[in-house]
Amino acid sequence: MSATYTPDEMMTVAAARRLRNGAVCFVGIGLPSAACNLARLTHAPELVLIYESGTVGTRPSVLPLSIGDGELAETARSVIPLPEIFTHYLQRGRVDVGFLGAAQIDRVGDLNSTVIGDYAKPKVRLPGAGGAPEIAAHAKTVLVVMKQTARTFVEQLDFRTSTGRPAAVITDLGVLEPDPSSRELTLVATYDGVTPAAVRTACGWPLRVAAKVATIPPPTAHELSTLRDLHARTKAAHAARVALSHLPSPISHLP
Amino acid sequence: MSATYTPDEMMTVAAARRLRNGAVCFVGIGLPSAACNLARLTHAPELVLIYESGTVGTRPSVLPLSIGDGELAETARSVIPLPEIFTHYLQRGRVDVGFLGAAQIDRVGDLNSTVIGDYAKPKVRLPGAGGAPEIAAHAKTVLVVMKQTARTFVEQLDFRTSTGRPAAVITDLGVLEPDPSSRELTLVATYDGVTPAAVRTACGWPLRVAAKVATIPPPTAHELSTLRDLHARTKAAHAARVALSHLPSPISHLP
Amino acid sequence: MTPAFLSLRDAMAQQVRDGMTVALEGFTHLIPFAAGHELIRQRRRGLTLVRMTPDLIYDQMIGMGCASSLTFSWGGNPGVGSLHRLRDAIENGWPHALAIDEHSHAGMAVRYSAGASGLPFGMLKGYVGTDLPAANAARISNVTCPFTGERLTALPAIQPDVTILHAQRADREGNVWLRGIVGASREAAMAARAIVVTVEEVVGDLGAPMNAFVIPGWQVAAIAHVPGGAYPSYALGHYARDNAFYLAWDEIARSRESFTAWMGEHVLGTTDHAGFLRSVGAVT
Amino acid sequence: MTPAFLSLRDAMAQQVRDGMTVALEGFTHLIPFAAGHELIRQRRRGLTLVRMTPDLIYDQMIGMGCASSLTFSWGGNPGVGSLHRLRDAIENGWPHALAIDEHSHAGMAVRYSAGASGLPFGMLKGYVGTDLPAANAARISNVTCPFTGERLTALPAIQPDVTILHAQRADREGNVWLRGIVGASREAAMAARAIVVTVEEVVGDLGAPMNAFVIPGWQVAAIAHVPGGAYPSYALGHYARDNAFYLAWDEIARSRESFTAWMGEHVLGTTDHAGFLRSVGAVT
Repeated sequence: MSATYTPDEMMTVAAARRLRNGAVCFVGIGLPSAACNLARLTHAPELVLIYESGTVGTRPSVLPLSIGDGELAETARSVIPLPEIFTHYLQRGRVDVGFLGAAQIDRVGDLNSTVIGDYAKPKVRLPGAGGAPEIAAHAKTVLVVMKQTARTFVEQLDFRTSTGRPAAVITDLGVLEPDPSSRELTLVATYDGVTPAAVRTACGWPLRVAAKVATIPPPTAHELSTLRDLHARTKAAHAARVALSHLPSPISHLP
Repeated sequence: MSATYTPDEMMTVAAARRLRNGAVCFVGIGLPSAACNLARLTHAPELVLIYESGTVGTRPSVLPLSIGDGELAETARSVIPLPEIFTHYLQRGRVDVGFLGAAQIDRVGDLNSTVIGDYAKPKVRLPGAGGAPEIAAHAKTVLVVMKQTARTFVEQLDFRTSTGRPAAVITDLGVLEPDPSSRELTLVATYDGVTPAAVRTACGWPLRVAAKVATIPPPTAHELSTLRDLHARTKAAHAARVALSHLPSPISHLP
Repeated sequence: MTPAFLSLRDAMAQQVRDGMTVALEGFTHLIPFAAGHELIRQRRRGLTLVRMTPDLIYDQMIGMGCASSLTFSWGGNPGVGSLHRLRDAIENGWPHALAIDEHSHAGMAVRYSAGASGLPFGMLKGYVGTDLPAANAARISNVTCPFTGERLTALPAIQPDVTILHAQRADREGNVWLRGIVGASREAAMAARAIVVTVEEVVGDLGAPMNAFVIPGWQVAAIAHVPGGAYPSYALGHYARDNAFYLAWDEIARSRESFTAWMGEHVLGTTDHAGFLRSVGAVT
Repeated sequence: MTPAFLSLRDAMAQQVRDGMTVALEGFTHLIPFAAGHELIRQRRRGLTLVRMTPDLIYDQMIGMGCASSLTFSWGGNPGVGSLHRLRDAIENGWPHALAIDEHSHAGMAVRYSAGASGLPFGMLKGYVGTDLPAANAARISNVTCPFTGERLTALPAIQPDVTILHAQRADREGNVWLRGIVGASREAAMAARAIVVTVEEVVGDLGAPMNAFVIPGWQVAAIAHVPGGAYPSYALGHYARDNAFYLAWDEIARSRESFTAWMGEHVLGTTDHAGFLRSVGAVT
């Protein structure tokens, strides 16, 4: 039925399936943006996408490279000042789903996107918090999407950028959800052909495995072609250099 | 030279003359609005008028009855949310002149526009604070315009709505300014034909009189005709009843 | 999802119940008169009414006994004088006692903004040296800046159960566009648990320019199509403020008798807003 | 009064001095690249640079030694990866040490909004349970709501000496219209002691619709007419973001040598923004 697909594609599809039609999503750049737009283009046409740049209810035809591409403004229902995105929407509790990624995650789902090493003298300085801490704190449901390796799923974060207690962590191997009582992330589902043992190997702490681990169905042909079309359109759009035609001469002294 | 004029007209003209061209004025309805627009139409064409409704840099051709008439929006440089008028403009210190009136004023220029009598069981309930307390607190210069009587210029306010320490109080009899050391309002100028004794009679406290009391020149013909034209246009505009023509039928159930 | 498109009667009956905190906002412009009249017809009682400027609409609702409490910052008839029914309620308790929660405009803006932002309170440099804090001690307090030591006035957030707005236009998805003077309408709406809007027109394509004041449909609980719904206030681009009516109201509302007779004839005596508009001669 | 219309060189020389706190704002859109390049050409030193997203423009200014301190909330090349010059400054102190004042986006928005409002601090529900407060203890504190007892995070206001924006259009009175994604530009501008704007075009009639984001001319200190002034960021309605350039920057900025060579050729080696645009092939 479905063609061959990559783990990245499977992860994006699994994340997209989590979004119910009509939900209000606060979307980060990268995997979250791909997952949200895939959902919108497949089973959830009325998904409401909010990007922190101030675009509300946007419907981009290509994925934005930055979180403030013109495509987002031109296809939005409303373009508002950024502070209101964080106050009137996020902090006021008007966002259903917040989507996050990170450089490191720990066993309760706290996230690091700030530094590797010591904050004052970092080995690797990462971009930092952005919208993450407040998305994690205020979205009704927090989902994390990130590739799983023993280096990124760590026993101890180098820096706690966000504390979100996600409802699910969707990786390129399967899905972790918090244990109902301990809140510790637990493997609850894997993809076709991935064993729980393989998932445990790609984790920096002794990953708990649920009594019953589900298998997530592979991407459908429709999901896969929609995602690939989206990525192809996006790649073509971002490769084009911009030329400023007919640039007028500056005027130095006017009135 | 100039025609006969009323004390109200003299007061408005005297207030208008206080405004330098280019000043940013926060304007209240009534006498302040008349004075500011008279100034704009005579010696101060670049006066910037801000009304608390959110209209910035407005140039009405008739005086608004309310502080949010359509005329203000349609002739404004910018129409912004009301909260920003109070935060980004007034509280941030971007307003040069604030113009206030009141029901009562005391000898240091504090104002009452809230109640006559006891707050909990008032004899007369007045409209209340509106924008006054913050105009009084944050405008670089505060001017008060109000008719002077022994009943309104009082020894003791019934309620302190605003504490503004005005730079001048322009009345229908003359101008009071604070004494440089005691800050007590002192008569510094009268209009043509008004004696300091007459001004003292129309004051509820023993009004101090400056060593030298100036006489304010009467309205020029140009000031007077401009003000009267403005009032005539305004009266005609406000007298017209509004009819809603071609009102469509309500639609009950749509999509 | 798309809000419910309802008749004004159904929208008010469904969304507003006795005892609620309700804000009918709109600063001089876009005051939702039709919605207020419908609440009077439905004999709502015990409402906490919130508005910066009570204006004629709350003068009418208070005089008709809908309100037990009023939160406000300037209670006059703009450019005319007193709101006689508001005065009668405060001065004489007619038709019954009215509790008041009084602030300045800046203070109300701060309270709505805090509510819209999901914060428990907001702050301003203001009220200092005035009698406002003593008059409303339960709702005016202080905080100290932890960086500068400066003392600021703190005010509790307002989060109405329902905020009702009038707007020029909605599209069929329920997105609402307000154009012109908006006052604190956006903040009052974002602060509310439910947003209800009456509109001049419903169109296929909203046509709002980039950065317009648009309330997304998925945040709106109900929309009623009520042409002329702001009259005698105004809707920029549709009809002007009936300043002559505001001037005439002074006489109508001055006595309990003339007020009651007028409300009986024009509001209780009509079944909907179109009937009201015909009754007062605003449409022919 | 009407702001001064100056050349970009004169505007920067007149308004920005060594040691100042300067915010070149614009969230992805309308980033004032031309102004930043001119500050590099004028060899400004010791600046405290403020921006939510440092982006390529601060990567360049930091790498060229203009900054002693950076206030920010997300320091990556959006959708691409690291800002290598920012990393080199923080990780290795090249070309010299860079102090950082780090927040979240919500925190920066609060700080600008407080500055724009004339308040000494702002607050949010945020940072709780994270390592941000410990990392930046001097600028992250708490206040307690006097009504509910709730504890909130408090952040000091930002009031830049100069905020520099790029906009699509000014009129001859100096009124400036920003259209599209505005980020926290308005708040950064209203917070500033001086506002300087570069614009794509200067026209007789601004033509902005009601409720557009317009900065009145009397608040603006200086305006420079700089077509293409946001490139490689973008100006909605004029030109798109050069995403290919953002992708290419990753390689250019990766080493000190290639960065220095590139800046030497395209920024220091050109006398103005038109020269820069020709030099990088953005105009032909």
